[in-house]
Amino acid sequence: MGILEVKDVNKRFGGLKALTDVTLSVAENSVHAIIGPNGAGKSTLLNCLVGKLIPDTGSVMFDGQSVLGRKPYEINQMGISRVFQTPEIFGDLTVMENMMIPLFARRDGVFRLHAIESVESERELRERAEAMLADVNMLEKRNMHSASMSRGDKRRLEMAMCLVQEPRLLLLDEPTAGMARADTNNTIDLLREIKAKRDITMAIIEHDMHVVFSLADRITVLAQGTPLVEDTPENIKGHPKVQEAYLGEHA
Amino acid sequence: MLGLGKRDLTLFAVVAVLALFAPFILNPFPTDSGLAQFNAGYPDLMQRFVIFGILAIGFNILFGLTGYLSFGHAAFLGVGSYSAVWMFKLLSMNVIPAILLSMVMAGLFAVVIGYVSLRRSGIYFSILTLAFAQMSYNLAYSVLTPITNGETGLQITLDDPRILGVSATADGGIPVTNLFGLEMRSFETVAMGPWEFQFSIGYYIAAVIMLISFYVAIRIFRSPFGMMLRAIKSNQNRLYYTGLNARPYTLAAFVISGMYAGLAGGLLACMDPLAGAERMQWTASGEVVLMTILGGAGTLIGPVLGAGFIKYFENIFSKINDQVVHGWVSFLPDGLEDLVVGLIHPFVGKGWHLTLGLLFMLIVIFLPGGLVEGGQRIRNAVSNRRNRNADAAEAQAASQQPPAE
Amino acid sequence: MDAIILQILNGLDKGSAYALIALGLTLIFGTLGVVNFAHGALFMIGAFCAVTLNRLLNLSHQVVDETRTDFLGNPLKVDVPYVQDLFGESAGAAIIDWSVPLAILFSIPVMIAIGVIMERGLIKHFYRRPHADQILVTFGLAIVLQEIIKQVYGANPIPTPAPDAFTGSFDFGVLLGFDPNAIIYPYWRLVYFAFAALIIGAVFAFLQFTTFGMVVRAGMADRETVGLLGINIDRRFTIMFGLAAAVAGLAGVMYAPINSPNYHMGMDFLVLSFVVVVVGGMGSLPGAVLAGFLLGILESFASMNEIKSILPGIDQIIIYLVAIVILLTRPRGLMGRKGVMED
Amino acid sequence: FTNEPTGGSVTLGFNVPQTGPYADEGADELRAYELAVEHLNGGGDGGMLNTFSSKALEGNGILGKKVEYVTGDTQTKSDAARASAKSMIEKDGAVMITGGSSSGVAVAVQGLCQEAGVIFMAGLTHSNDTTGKDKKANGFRHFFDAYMSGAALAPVLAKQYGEDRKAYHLTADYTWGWTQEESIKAATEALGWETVETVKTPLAQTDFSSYIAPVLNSGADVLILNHYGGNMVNSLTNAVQFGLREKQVNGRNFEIVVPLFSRLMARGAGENIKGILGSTNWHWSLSDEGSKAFVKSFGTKYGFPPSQAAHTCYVQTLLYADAVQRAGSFDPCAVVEALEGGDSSLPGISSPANKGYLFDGLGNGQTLYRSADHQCFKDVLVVRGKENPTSEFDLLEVVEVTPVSQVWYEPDHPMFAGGSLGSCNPGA
Amino acid sequence: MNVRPDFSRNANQAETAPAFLSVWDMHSYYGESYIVQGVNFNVHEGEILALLGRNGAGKTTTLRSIARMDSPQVNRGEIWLDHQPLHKMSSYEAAMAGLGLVPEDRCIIPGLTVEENLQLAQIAPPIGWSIERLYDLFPRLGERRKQEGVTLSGGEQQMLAIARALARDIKVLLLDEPYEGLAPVIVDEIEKTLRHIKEQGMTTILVEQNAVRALQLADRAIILDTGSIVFDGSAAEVLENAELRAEYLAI
Ligand SMILES: Nc1ncnc2c1ncn2[C@@H]1O[C@H](COP(=O)(O)OP(=O)(O)OP(=O)(O)O)[C@@H](O)[C@H]1O
Ligand SMILES: Nc1ncnc2c1ncn2[C@@H]1O[C@H](COP(=O)(O)OP(=O)(O)OP(=O)(O)O)[C@@H](O)[C@H]1O
Ligand SMILES: [Mg+2]
Ligand SMILES: [Mg+2]
Repeated sequence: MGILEVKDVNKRFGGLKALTDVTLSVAENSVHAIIGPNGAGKSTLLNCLVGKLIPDTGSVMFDGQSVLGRKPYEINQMGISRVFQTPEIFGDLTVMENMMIPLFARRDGVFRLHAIESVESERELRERAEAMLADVNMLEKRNMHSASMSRGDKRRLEMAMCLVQEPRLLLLDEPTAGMARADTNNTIDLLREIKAKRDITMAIIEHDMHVVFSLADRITVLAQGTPLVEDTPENIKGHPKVQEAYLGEHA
Repeated sequence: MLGLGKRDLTLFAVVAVLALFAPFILNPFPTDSGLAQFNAGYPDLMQRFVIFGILAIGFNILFGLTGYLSFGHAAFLGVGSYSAVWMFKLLSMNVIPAILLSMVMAGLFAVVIGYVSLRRSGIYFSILTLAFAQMSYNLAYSVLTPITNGETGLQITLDDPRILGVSATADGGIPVTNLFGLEMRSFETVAMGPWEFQFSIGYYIAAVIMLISFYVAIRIFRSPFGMMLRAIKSNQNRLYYTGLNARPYTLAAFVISGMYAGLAGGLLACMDPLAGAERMQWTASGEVVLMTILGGAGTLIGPVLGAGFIKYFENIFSKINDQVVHGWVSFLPDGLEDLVVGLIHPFVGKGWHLTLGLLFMLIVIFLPGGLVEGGQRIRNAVSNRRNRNADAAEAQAASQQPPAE
Repeated sequence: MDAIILQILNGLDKGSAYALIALGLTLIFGTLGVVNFAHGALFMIGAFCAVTLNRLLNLSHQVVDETRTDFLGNPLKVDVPYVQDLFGESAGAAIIDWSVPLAILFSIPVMIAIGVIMERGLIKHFYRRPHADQILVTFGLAIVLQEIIKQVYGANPIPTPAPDAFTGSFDFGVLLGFDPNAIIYPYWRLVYFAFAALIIGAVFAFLQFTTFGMVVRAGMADRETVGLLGINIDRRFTIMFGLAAAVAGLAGVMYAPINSPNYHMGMDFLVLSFVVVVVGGMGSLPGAVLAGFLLGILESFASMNEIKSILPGIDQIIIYLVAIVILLTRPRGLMGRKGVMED
Repeated sequence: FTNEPTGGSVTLGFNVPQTGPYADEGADELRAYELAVEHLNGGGDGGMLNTFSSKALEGNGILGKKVEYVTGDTQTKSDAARASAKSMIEKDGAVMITGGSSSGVAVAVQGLCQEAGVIFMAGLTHSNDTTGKDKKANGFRHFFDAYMSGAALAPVLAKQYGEDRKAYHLTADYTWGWTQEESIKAATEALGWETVETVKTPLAQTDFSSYIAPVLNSGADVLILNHYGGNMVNSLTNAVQFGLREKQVNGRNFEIVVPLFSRLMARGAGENIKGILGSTNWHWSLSDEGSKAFVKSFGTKYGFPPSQAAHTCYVQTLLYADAVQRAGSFDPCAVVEALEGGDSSLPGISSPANKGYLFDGLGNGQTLYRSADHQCFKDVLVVRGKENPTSEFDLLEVVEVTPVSQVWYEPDHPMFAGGSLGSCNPGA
Repeated sequence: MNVRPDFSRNANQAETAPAFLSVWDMHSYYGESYIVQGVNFNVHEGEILALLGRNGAGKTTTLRSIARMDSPQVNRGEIWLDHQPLHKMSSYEAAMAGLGLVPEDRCIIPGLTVEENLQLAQIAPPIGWSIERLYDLFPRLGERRKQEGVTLSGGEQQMLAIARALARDIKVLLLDEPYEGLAPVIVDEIEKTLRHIKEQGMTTILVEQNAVRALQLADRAIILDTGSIVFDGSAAEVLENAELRAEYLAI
């Protein structure tokens, strides 16, 4: 029984069947990669997990509780964080402030009006944010206006914002797309390190096979909205159907 | 100190000093000079400066931080005023209960209007707030006349009950708004040479309340709550996936700023116990928006400057008539004098709107950050010059020093 | 029954005014995303085009009439318009009589010029500025335009009658089999309705059957990218502005006989037209027109005594009430597009 | 007392609408004020100072002090008007405030002046409340009121249109509109008219079609428009557009009545005003000596005849100056006493309230400033839109001058009950 | 800067053929921040130039400067495309002069369908590939022609962005990370397309994080670091020079 159980999920957009009977189980403390051709429904699946979309049918259980019908912020409070395919950050805020918001969110849970306290007094939170920034090599950029960073940096920031919440399940939608090789490698190391340090489950969507094969414990291949195969990385690499539909000659 | 950072503390101190010495600062011209027309240091206008300052500070908490542009804030101003006047009519002429009631009532209104309007964002939100305010205004002007006294505005009269006070003073007059006996409207005129300065109780009470409001606003801006509000403005989507429901925060900001508006409305009534329906009209809401943008939305001091700017023009420029202009330029030869008066004429007196409109345009074109940006540019220019001087001095000093090696 | 038909007629007519004003506004506000507080002023200037033409046609020289005296007891000077000298008395009088329809021709170039100058000189710099800045600058502009008109024409309303042929009213009731006088309707309002329909149709056709509308929409959503595709979006925005100004102006010209133009008539319509555009849904032309008619008809019904006696004051708030209900039940107004000014 | 003039001059505050719909009216008021100041200081031809029955003023200012003035903008909003008046009192030291072009503003500013301890000489305000439930000891009104309009108009209406008419009222939905409707309704019903329907129209309304369309069908044969200013222009224009005046109802011509006329606004209605009956406080075509003198000096200075607003404002200034002169002091309480006048009374009216300050020569014949409520009583003009105007100013013709005895009412008349003057307040 | 002489310019065709696109001493700013600090390079007709560098090196800024976007501001320098002075043009004029940019965040226009996005590209002259031909190249787009462009999957959006550039008859194609978010098979597909259009004479600048892939395709390469060119030479040279790769590309 995995920490995340997706059962028979279907999702249509008008005439288009984006997801058809998707069933998926992610084991606790594993890294589960979801790969597949463009438009296979990977991001759609993720959207169903975080409450952005509601599946037409099927169930999604996280840690024994259904996430369906919950608001995105409630789902996040259950311990699911998500990194988006195009970076979603607070562009008007500095990097450090970007880091503080997720920490406040964790501390306050529901609404709390701390209008008169000052941010400066939140020493403990600041330290955690700085430690996380150091982990993603962004400490020296902490006072930068986040909108004016290059895209690779935005991605790293977003990842740091998710990680600092210490989620139990981290969903990553192409986390290294557009990242320089060096940073991609750093990211792989970082994710490994985090996994080693604490209990965390990750579901990752990636087109960069280097990342997938370095991280994943299991891989699901999605094609045209249905899981094609699910297996270990080694087996996937050699799988002829995957070769043909997805990896192409460069695998 | 006071839980403020150094820069904020300086800002606060500057504002406090300005507020304290406003009667001097706003009266720079001797009473009998031609320029005395530009003096703004009389109680009513000074009170307006600080009261509309409060209104704009509050509005900025909503708009400057969350980006939600309410076009119905005047409704809270009006509710505040009506509540305060009713308090004067029913309870007593002491301003404390009046102010409290106006904040509470405005807060309640804000909860209802905010709860409904915040279901939408962007322009849809603006129009919802506008619709609520316009409904309030239209009803206050007509159907609700028993409560609001319609067109004339709610006034205190000799036959109000005033349970804790007197209906009429001993000499048959209407009692005066006061703070435990300190009359709001009483003021002291101090003459110093050709200058005259007026110190009014009402102004100082309003100024102290403004300083408190300003202080609270600084704290809100610098707090986690304020940061959260800025995050809402920046990217609500991200906020949702970060585990925060934006709605309670925006609603809180809306209610806080509504209560600021209620406070301002209440204070207006304390200074001059009349509440007119026009206070709720969309033009009044628009005025708050203009004040805030003009001064610099999202900055701490900007809205106060913007409020002062608009109120100054409304009260000073509208009073400059041809006779006054003639007075200024009477030293010119006759033909020239008429020409100059003719040139100035369209922009003053009944043309004060024209000047205001032109200034709106000029400021927003040349100072995209509002008046605050103007201030910053001046400061930069000054400090650049100073730096340059300092640099020059340093270079000179260095050239006089023989190199060590 | 006749009362209801009457109010529907009224509503259609009111609605056509709202729709026409909202149409112009939605071209700038709904489509270009510029919060244009000067739109009311454009409408007002349109009406003053009619006034101006009327004045121009009435340019006169004075003839002294010794038989009569003026208020100070001096011999009365009687104005004789030059057109009467030029075309003879009756033809001249007819030309003056027809000044409002003639003003349509006069106003189109004037309004387009105003729109283009306004866009090139001012608004151009504000597309990428925050909406708040747009509000400030266009509001300032509105005040300035208004004050200029006030300095020239004064604050009082200026009567600008329709041609004699269109004064008076038409008895619909008789057509439909009701008693005479049951449903009467002024000719000029029928003209206004037809005119509005014509303009609305023309604008729709222009935007629907050309790529212009699509390009402008795209340009508003992402100027940069549209530029990358070789499209000079600035020029199209300018054209759009000229078009919107012309629509606003025409709405104003034709409105002049209905209510005598005054310098603040634009402000009176401003809030209402914003409400109409938003209720119709941002970015939707049909939405704006539909909302205009809907609110016009509802407003007419709310002014019926039968309804007012049940809900006193309902006619004061009906528009706002309906706006609130619609915006709460339909997130983007009647037919709004996603993402247009939602943040 | 507040703002006692100490130097060689005295400052008056002219608080008129300079922006907004009544700006032209305000401008005309301001012209009249400037003219009055000129005359008080001995300039010009002296205008109505020459015809005024009181000869206290000598053309050397007031009590020998040169008259100066400040102006302000009421914006026709009670808030703004009060702010403007306050600045005149606090900053400029005005001892008297005058002006205004609407009742809301008049009542609000009157209240302020009472509290601040200066005299308020109302400008154009027509609501019964100004000297009714909202009357103040420091406030005075020369202009007539809605009751008088009704009382003056009703007999003329009955005479012209018959005594069994059915009236339909459209009324601006705010205080002035209501008192106007109440007054005219009472007056016409007393003569046998029937009121078919009274409909309130929103203040912000610009298009009255939906209110006018049902009129013909209601069985009414007279439409009474209790509107003023822009409302009046628009509703009248709309009514004429709907062809109401060409219709026959109950076998008679359909008629429209506008109880309160203003020439300035009538101009906005253009042709539509022709033949419409209404009432007015004063009109420049009057041929008494006072009116002639005023029209002459105003017309010579500005090139066109004065409006009724200008007239009332001019007269109020003179009356104030005269009162100060007679009282020998600027003290508001002394001025109030001088304006309340003592025991002179209008001839031909037997009423204990017929007491106050009686004067003549200011354009409306013998006029009483009644001490009981500070309201002027004088003849009221019933006018009609002129069919063949000779100029853009010649829009109205006087149909009848209703004698003051017909428009007289007691101070405790129900339409005016509820307030009290209180005592005069000299301020600090 | 002192690195530069070490990788002196390779003298093959570069010296002989006249430059088709040349960038001369270009300096670009975002407001106050000085990003591109005087770059010089030439691209020859029919050549594929790889523009490489770490995140934040200024690659995107360089492309945007060439495309004459409103930001960054180019304060100094000249850009010539086929004897036309791009530096004197605004972005739409540059586009009409034959420049095509596939921007890094794809910039699919919201509110427009896939087909409208393509039609938009064909409003201003010169018109390139027909829409049908583009659908043949990317069948997925053909299937989704009535769908709103921004609801496409990440990879589909990338295809649309490339198709949109080809819909215009351009002389130079600027590609900012075109492979990002694409499945390996599609990457192969696009690479083939690029080869194909190169054969037809298209000149291309390719910005890509996957340096190896880019270098295999490119004729020549430029490496940017903090806004300056640190290497300009043949692609093969970079592949061979391990030191260079390690220092600037981390591969
Ligand atoms: N809101 C929507 N409306 C209509 N179709 C949609 C919508 N969102 C996604 N789709 C379609 O659903 C399919 C699956 O999209 P999804 O974004 O999940 O793909 P993906 O697997 O993440 O692809 P990629 O790797 O390219 O990002 C796509 O074909 C897409 O066009
Ligand atoms: N709008 C902006 N305002 C200010 N600075 C910016 C802006 N956009 C980018 N920058 C800065 O310019 C520098 C270069 O950015 P650029 O986007 O050109 O890098 P890049 O080489 O394309 O990186 P990546 O591979 O991450 O896309 C970065 O340091 C970035 O912070
Ligand atoms: Mg995806
Ligand atoms: Mg880049």
